[in-house]
Amino acid sequence: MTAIPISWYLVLSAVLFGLGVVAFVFKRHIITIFMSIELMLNAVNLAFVAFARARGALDGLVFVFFVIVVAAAEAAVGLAIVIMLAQNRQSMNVERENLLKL
Amino acid sequence: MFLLTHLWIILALPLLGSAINGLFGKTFSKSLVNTVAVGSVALSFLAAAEAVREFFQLVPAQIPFVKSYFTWMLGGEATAHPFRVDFALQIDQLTVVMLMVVTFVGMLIHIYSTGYMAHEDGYYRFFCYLNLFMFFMLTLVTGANLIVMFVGWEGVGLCSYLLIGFYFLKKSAADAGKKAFIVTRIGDFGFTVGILMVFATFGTVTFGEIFPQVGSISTPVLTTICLLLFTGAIGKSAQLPLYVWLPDAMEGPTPVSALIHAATMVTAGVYMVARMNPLFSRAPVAMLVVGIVGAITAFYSATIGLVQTDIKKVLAYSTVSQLGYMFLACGVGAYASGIFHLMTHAFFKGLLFLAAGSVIHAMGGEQDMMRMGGLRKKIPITYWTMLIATLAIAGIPGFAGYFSKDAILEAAQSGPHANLILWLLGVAGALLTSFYMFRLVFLTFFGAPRYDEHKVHVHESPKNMTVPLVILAFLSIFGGWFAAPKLIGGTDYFERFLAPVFASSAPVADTAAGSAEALTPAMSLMHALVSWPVAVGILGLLVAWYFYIKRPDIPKKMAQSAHALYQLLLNKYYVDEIYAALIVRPLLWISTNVLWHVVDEGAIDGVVNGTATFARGSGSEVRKIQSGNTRSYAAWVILGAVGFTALLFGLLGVAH
Amino acid sequence: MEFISQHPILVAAVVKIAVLLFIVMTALAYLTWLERKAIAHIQSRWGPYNVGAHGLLQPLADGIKFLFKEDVTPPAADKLVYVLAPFLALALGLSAIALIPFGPPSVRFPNGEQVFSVVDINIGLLLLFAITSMGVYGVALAGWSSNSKYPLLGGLRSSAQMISYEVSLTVSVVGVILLAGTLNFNEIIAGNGQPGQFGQTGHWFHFIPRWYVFPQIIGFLCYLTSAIAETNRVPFDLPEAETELVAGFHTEYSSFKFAMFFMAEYANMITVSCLATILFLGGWLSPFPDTGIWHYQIFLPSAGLLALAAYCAWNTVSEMRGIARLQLGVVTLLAAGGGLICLYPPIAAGVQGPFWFTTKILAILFFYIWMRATLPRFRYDQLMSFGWKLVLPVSLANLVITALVIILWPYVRHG
Amino acid sequence: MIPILMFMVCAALAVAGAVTLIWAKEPIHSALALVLVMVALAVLYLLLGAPFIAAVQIIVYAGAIMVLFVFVIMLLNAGVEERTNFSKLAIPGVVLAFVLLLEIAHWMFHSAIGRALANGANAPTTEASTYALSEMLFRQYLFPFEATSILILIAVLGAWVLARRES
Repeated sequence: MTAIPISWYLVLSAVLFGLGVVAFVFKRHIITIFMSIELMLNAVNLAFVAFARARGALDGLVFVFFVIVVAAAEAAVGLAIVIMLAQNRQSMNVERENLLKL
Repeated sequence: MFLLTHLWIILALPLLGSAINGLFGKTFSKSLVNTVAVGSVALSFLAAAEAVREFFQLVPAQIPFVKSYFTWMLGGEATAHPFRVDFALQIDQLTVVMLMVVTFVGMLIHIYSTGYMAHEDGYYRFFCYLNLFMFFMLTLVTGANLIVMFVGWEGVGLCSYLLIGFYFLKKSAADAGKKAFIVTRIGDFGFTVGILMVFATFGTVTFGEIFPQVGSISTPVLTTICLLLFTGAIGKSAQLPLYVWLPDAMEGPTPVSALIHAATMVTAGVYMVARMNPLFSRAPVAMLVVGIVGAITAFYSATIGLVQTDIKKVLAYSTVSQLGYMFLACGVGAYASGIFHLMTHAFFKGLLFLAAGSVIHAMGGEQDMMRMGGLRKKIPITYWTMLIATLAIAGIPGFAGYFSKDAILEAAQSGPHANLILWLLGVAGALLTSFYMFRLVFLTFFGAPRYDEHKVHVHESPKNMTVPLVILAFLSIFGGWFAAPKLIGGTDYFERFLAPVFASSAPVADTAAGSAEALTPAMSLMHALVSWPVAVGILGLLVAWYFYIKRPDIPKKMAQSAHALYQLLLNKYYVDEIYAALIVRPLLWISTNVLWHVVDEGAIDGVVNGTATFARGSGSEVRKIQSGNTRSYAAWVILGAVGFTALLFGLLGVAH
Repeated sequence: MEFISQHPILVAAVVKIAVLLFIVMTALAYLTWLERKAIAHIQSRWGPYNVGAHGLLQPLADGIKFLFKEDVTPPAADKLVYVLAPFLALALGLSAIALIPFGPPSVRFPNGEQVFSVVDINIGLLLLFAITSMGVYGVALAGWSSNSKYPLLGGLRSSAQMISYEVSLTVSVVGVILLAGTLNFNEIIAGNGQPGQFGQTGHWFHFIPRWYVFPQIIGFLCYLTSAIAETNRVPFDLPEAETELVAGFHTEYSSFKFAMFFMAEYANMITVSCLATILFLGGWLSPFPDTGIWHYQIFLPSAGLLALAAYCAWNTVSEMRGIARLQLGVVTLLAAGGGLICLYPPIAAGVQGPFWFTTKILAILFFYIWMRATLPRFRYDQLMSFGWKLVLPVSLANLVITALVIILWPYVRHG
Repeated sequence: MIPILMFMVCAALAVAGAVTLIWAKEPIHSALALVLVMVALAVLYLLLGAPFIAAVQIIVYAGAIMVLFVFVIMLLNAGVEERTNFSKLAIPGVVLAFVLLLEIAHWMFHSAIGRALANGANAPTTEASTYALSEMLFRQYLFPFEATSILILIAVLGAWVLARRES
């Protein structure tokens, strides 16, 4: 099996992360924004795994494991919040969630 | 030896009583409050007595007996003179006298108060304060160093403030309390500086360590120190020019006036001067100042006393003048006589106040002598006791006051530091004293009643008030007989007892004894009895009798003829007004227009409000970032990420 | 061309996948026939009878019907997802089966490739779960994309149900994993038959097989329950409750897309049955010991086939008329031929694994069908509380207890 | 040859998915795109020799979290994302994102570590065995592991509290 340079994975992860950022800034639908966060997390995970491979150590994978766990917890709470939001204020558009605005 | 080693018990008992009454007294019955208050003081007295008994068993080498309990303050251990203050108590002859006077008179007055205050609100509060005062006073007289002494010094000041303002709902009372506190502060400032100078000079504040090294200190320094300390005495003992608080202090309950403002606290200044006598005796200038201030005060306040009509005010001014005598004694180096007079004064002046209180009690709160008269028959015990006290203060031979005052004047006349002017002032003061005291007696007890007999029904005070009167009357007679043998050329036992304390200063006794050697007992007795003080005392009595019994119309005539002088005296030389004009108003003006309106409102508030305004303004600007738009927050987060990454890779050079 | 020659693995894999796909498809088709027949007989009916002898050609007919029916797409539907959903469902259902080893890895092609399993990876179980866990999308998306209320409700129900039961499904098998100490299917199966630490054979008392079903009986029950719920079968077929939701998530689907959902469901059934077999019932292992007289068990496959052939022959002669007699005759000949071939010892040995595996799967499938014919449907809240408040806690307890036992007596893992 | 091919395909799929996530109006489409990204990443993990992580990625992320997303979207019947006024912050956001990318790229190709990685430091091709991973997880990282369990518990309670009806 010919080896793939780790930096390729890193570039890919960087690109995905950037796209996640863009999504975070562009999207208006609250759930989609949530998803873009997940996308960024995934990009980070990829970087973790790549580095773990490069260093021949497993720590990176353990961290990925933890990231996934955190993401799960985050999704649980976050979506609960989203449900509350949808029930209380009929819009799912973050531009309308502006009670904090002066 | 138990109580000598545990002197603190004497102090602790009143404190305990004060704490109990203060914390739980509200719920106690009056009898219980009495038990606690009087009981604690009585026990304290007994303990003191026991301590004194043990004291007499000590050999001279052990005196003064100092007991240090714990190190209270310790600073600069590394330096040559570490600032070390132990909570240490000491007992020597001087302390013995003060202890006995304070505890005994204090006990009597406590008993008296149970009757006098019976119908007052805040009963437990009163006794809480009174016990607390006892604690601080005892701390003052037993303290083995200046700092502990100062604690007592300030503590009694606090208690006097609390007790003068006991009827704090009455504005005059509250103001009087404040006045007393503030005026004495002025003196205390000097006292504090004096203490600091003592430490700076001697490297210690403990008496036992100070006195041995006074010889090595230059006179100017000692003079400065003494004058500073004396400032404190002036404030505390109400001498010119800081006496003004004492007359107002009569706003407080009469027992308070008796205990604090006659018998004990106000004499603290005298005690302090006597205690520091090794320093004073090496600072002649300071001594002279002390003497002059004392003498002038003695005469000056006596003149004011002449025309006062408020019975307590008269006594107040008389107290001031008597204190003047004590300082006069110190000034002429007759410390023993000063302390002697302090003790006798404690007896008869306390008695006078208590009797006056009894009168007021009988008159249902009336204090103006012009509305009294002819009480002799109605309240005989009060009358007789008060008469005895008057005779004592007037210096009629045989009574306590005679011995002490005579000793003072004699020292001023023929002592080593004798000074004719001081002596003259003293004698004049004596004349006035006897006059206004008998004026008081005659106005109060003789002549036709000048009050509505139907409204006021006069009644003798209860036992618990009269008994202390009697006891004090007894003391006012025999309390001075320690010195009696002197009359017939013997020795003054009191003086000899105190001699060790004042050993360092010039022994006053020698000259007296020396003169006594030459004369036969009968001669010396004659010499003593025809002395000036006795003469002026009797003269004053006669004049008073003539004015107020024989020809009661004369005083008014005189008042009209010498109207200006009369008004001057009546208004106490306008001193309060002068102070108001010279100090208080300018101070107020500066405080209001400069410190308040300019400094406080302008600078300080300006800074504070400016900060607040700045915060609010900047906040309202920065707040615009907080747009409530989630994505804008996201943008900021990203900005942070970019910045951090740049920092990491670029600046911190993690990359390379 | 030389790319292929360079990568023989790919070729072998492709071939195996193709064969497996053919077999599974056929199996799916005839599973429907089996189900209808079984339920019919349980309900004392005949079931499909006319299309071919004993309705043997019924699946074929159904397939053709599905193929040639009009494919209706609701105008309001979300076209992309609407099309994607059934493909997703079927693809996942089938690809899961690719991980199943149908026979012992010892049987190999000349080039060393295993015969009975497409891939043999060391986390097979995990991967299987990964694939099945994706299965939810098919249902959910179908329900959503139809843009109609019954499908939406069905989709919601099914996704909730699947998420819920997936948890207990996973947890219930962890006990077995702990005992086996591996995620590889073949090793798990091997663990099923390991000889005990006291030197006896892979059987208790020389005739009870040492399968994980016995130590993990609770896990097994939990697994069966969860599996039924996971495949939306009666009594947990809420997503497609005909009587309430008019077939739930695939109401709007017609013709071949519907067929795909249909096949996906049966593919999932087969998958979970295979998993149950592998984890608890010793996979392709024979239940009988391999000692003494039991050596002759290798002729059981041919015996079974020959018996089938005999029955079919008798049936053909006695009952069939016309075309049906011809059809059944063909079946008879096939069975007889198969039976005869399997008499040849090497082949007989070879087919042992698949034979036992298939037998066990069929048993479990029959159990499924039996359930469907017997039990009424749960109510939705009952379903949920059952899953969360009974099955999950029980399987968790099972897991904990198993772990404790392993800590206390480590040798149980090896025997 | 094959790994590179697979990498290319998966990377392309991942990027395409990410772009679709941005592009799609329907939240469901975005969700599906994200699932695609995740699956692609899972395959990449396999390529990187981390099959366990790959499986977990699919089970937890694609199989549970994203299903939850889809479920919520369906539950709330979240409609098409409305194109409201274009946010002024979008542009700076994008710019910043690309600055970030450039920074990372610069670091990757102009630093010792980066070059070391770039030059195929794809050191050992051995698979990370699940056993070793569990060893590490349950010994060296035991405390964080337990901490995450607590976190999960808290999350469950929080979700319950939030989503339950007031009444």
